[in-house]
Amino acid sequence: MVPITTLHYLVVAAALFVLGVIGVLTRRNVVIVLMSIELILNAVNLNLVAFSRLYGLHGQIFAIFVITDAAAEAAVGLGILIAFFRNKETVNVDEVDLLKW
Amino acid sequence: MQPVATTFFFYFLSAVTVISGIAVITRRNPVHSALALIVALLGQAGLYLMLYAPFVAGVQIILYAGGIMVLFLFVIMLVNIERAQKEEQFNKQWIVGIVAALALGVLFVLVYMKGKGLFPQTVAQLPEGENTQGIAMLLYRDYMFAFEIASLLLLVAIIGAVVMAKKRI
Amino acid sequence: MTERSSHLELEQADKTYLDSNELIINMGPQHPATHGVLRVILKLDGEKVLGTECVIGYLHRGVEKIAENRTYTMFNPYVDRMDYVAAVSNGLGYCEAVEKLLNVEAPSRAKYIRVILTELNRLASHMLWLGTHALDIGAITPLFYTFRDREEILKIFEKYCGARLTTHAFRIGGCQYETYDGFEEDVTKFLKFVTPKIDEYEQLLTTNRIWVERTRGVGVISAADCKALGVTGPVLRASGVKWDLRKAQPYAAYSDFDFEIPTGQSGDTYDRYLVRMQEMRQSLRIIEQAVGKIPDGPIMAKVPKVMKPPVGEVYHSIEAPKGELGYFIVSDGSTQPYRVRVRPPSFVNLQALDQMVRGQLVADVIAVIGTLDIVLGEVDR
Amino acid sequence: MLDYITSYLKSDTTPGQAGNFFWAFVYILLIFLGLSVAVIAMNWLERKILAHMQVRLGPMRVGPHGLLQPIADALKLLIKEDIMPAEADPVVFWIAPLIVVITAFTVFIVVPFGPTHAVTDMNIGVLFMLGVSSLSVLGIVTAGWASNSHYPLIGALRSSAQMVSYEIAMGLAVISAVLMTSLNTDGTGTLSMIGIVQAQQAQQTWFIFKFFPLGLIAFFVFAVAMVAETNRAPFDLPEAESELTAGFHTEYSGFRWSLFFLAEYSAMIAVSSIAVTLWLGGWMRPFPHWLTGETWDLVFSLFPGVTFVLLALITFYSTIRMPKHPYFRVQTIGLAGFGAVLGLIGLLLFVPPVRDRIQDIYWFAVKVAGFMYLYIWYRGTFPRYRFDQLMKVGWKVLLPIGLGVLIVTGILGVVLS
Amino acid sequence: MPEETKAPTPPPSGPPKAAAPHAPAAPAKPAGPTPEPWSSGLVTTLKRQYGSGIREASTYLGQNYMVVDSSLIPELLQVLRDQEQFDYCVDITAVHYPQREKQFDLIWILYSFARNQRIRVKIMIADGEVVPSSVSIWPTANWLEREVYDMFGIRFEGHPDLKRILLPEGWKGHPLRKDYGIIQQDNEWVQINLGIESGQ
Repeated sequence: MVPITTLHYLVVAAALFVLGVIGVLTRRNVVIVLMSIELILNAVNLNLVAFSRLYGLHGQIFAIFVITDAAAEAAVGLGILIAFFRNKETVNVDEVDLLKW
Repeated sequence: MQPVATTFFFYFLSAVTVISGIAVITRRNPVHSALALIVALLGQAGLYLMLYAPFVAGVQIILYAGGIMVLFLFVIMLVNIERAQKEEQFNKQWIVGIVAALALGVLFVLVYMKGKGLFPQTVAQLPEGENTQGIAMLLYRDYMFAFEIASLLLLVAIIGAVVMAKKRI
Repeated sequence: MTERSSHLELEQADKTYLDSNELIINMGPQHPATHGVLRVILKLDGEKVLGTECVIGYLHRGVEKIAENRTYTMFNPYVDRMDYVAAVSNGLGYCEAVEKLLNVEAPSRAKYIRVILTELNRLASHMLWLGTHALDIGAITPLFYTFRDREEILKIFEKYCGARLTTHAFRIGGCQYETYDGFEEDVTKFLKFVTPKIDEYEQLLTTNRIWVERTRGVGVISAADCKALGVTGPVLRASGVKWDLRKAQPYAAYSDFDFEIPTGQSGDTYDRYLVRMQEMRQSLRIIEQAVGKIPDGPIMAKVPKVMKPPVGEVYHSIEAPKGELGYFIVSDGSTQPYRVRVRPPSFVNLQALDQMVRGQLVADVIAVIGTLDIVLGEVDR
Repeated sequence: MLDYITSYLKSDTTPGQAGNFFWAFVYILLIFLGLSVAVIAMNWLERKILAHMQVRLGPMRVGPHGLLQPIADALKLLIKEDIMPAEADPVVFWIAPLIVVITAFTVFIVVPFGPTHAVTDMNIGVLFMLGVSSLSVLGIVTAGWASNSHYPLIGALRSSAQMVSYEIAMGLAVISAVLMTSLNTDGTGTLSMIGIVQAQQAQQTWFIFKFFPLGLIAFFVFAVAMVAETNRAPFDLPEAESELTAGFHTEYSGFRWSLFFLAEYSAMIAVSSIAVTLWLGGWMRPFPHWLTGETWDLVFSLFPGVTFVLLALITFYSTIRMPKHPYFRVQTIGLAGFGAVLGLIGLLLFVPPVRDRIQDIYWFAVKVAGFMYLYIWYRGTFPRYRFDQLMKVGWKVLLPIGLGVLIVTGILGVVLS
Repeated sequence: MPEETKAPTPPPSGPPKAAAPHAPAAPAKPAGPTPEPWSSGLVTTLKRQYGSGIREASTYLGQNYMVVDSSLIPELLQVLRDQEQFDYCVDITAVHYPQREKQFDLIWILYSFARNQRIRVKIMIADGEVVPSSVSIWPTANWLEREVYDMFGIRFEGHPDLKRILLPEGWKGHPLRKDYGIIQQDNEWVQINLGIESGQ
């Protein structure tokens, strides 16, 4: 078996990233779109941590910041979702077609 | 500590992560998606452990799986999903989306293949035992300012979420 | 039972949408906190109660209809089945009402026995209330204490008349049974036994911070609202009205005894708790006096074997543990009552539930149901 | 192979660190077994202690003094019909109890029963424990949601809100204890569970007495938060019987329900272990620096044996007091047998090699058992908080106190070192 | 209660207008109390105000009651509460006399905390006659009136939510009417809702 190198992790991260992008681009449900964004962020994290093995701990620090960011994003995103749902009674992203309601 | 069966664990965890990732974007029921995402996150935490980043793994579990995902589940339960489940799950440009995303993936792989030689051949010496201390030093010394900004960001997010989720603005 | 629709529309219950934010919850009839088969439909905004509707009648046995088809004597045991935790009080009210209709008066020894047993029953009822109320709020220990101590009262009942719960202790015109040998000693011994126990209950709860936080300011009802809603008993007294039928319109031998009417000020659950605890102590006082000066003499007045009260109607009420328990009896001169109307305190008090819990939280509904001290047998009759 | 097994015995680290899979596996099995026995014993003890607090006897029928009651209960739960509501989400309904129980057991990987008696020692031990135990909230939320019924849903929402809020206070208290570990010459603290106990050993004090009363306050915050975390009285709102019938597990029955039960008790033991490790000196015996010397070492090492012999004596006394009726003969013999087993264990614990190896585990278990008794005591004494009051306690009392303690600890740590 | 009145003579009259089905039973009694006219300031005031609307005001066994015309109802009760301090409505109930033309006695039992006095206000109504509700005077009348409706079928006008209370919705018949047998049940309801042949 080939030894596991950084490249292997990068490929997994790329796969996750692609999955996240597919989710964002194709799904209608806002909740799942938000979750796909989490997937993308995680793919980035995996990259950062994988690189941190090569270049020192800074990557991990960045990963922590990304997680913080993800928390903030999830909170605000879900807040928007709730406000949106209350007004339109739908969670479909393609029905968010008004600038103001 | 000498890692054991690294190869097996890597493939196992990657498989878990990627398969759960697929489940996230294909499940009809958002709760199932969320559960799949949790599995993906835990698998990723395992990958972090393999990368000698136990602190990030811990943060991943405690914040992502224990915090953010609970928030997701909470919201899914608040919004009525039964009707959303019966509707069309994918939007009209799904073919375009998948093609674009796959193209992006191919691009990534190509770049990695080309740029493989650019990576340093030596692995940085990061003993697991001092990982947390090292991160603490960096976080509170070199990245002190960023750390404070992150806390500010969280504060803004809290206020924003509260304002938006309030019944009457 | 799906037949009982309500203005709260249970069909809405499926909607847990955020926009309406209203949740309709069906509490009971099978629910540990409703003390029987009470069904409360709660309209909630999150955890806040917007409105309630009580659905009662699951235990309706047509007691009033039965009364019209039984003789006065035959109906006597039935009243015990209404408020089954205070059966003696029910019997006292009924017997006194019929005595009034017959225009006879029980001998004074009988009256003393009645007072002793009724007050013991009040203690038993309050103990049961305390145990279940505390259990509802989450303190499980008082339940076992009170049930154990209540057992002593039931033992006295059992020794006196052979029954523990639905005692049928009194007869129209007095009491059937003379007190058994050692009755006074038993009661005195019980008094000695139970006084420190009441202190013990209070020690567990009165200054318990969680208990105080859970009960103070919960289910507040003002004296004016109490009167308007016809709420009586400890609930009324906790709102600051010093009114007790034992003092206001003394019946049996209550005018012979020296006791106080405990009152509260704020009319919240905590005050009701304190009032009931004080009432238990006052009951002890009454029993002590009654046992001390119980007169000798007959225990049965001269009443005919076949009772035919003259045509007329009478309303007689007593202070049951839960409030004013009234009997409105119409006689047509025959052996059977023409109409018996029971004015149950629980039924009327339960009506105040809606007002008391509006704007409070779900957990308070349980506390308020507990503090109202309802017995569904009496509500539904 | 035999070398591989025996090689670990000479090392002085945990099997996980030594990379010895065999012993790690043995430890996991032992912990699993011990935990199951502890949960069963806890079940019996809770009912007995609670009963005696409430002037009653508790289980008496199944086996002598109801000793076999938990086993009978477990048997009953296992053979009960497994009911799933028609409208429930089958997959999630099935997974939820597993999540709860797996997280509750996983936590024990890093619990240090002794300097070497842990499956492994992680660099992020405390973080791992908090993180994994916070995962159990997922199980609760999904259980409530999957039941597709109102009471479980409300119970689950309450539960998750409660657990998420109290986790913060808990975390702050933990951090202040972790800060205390850094009060050594090179100023580096540790998150490792074993490291924390070793820090207490080095500083010659339990952290509960460190910077008196700071450690005590932090411990208090943790002790309150941990009761709330485990959904026990007086914070047992999610399963408030009188309000929500049984909260998130209303619709569960039989085996699945018993999984929740198992998880609840092992979670209680887990958080108690954290408290013991962080504040009460973990596996250290009382007064390790005051009562020193060989004699004292010997005296304290006799404690485990003495405890078991005492238990055996109590059992024998109860055996004598058993009713002398033919009906009770089997029970009497059984009780005597149980006493004999306890006595034998006690005697075994007097053997020097066993005595030395078992001591740490014994002291750790005794401290945890003290917490278990507290749990039962709370349940017997306190009414239940209301939800808003619960949130108030969490956010307005414990959180500020925790923050304050953290800040003051930090300042004191800087000033004093 | 005030002292009980004892009349030496035994006139066989029951409560006036109460044409009881077994009226001749009374002469067998050797002695019995009789209703006496009730004279008090309250009655005088009310009589002055309403004249013959107050048909009768009597004391029987020390208990005061008055029979009034049903047209006076919401107004008289309001007056009793506001001016005469009868602030506590103890009970509302009814009695069914099938032989009479006006089949129902409807009775309000009132109590005044200030006076420590209890009175009964009685009206007579025919079957099907609608009585104004007193919920606006005493909120407690809500359930009491519902019960009267449930048991006797007397309708109250202006009641916020007049429906059955003890018996299930959809039940046929009003059990406390004299023509409703003691073992009678709404078998149809029982069959539909309980799935059993009969409740007996």
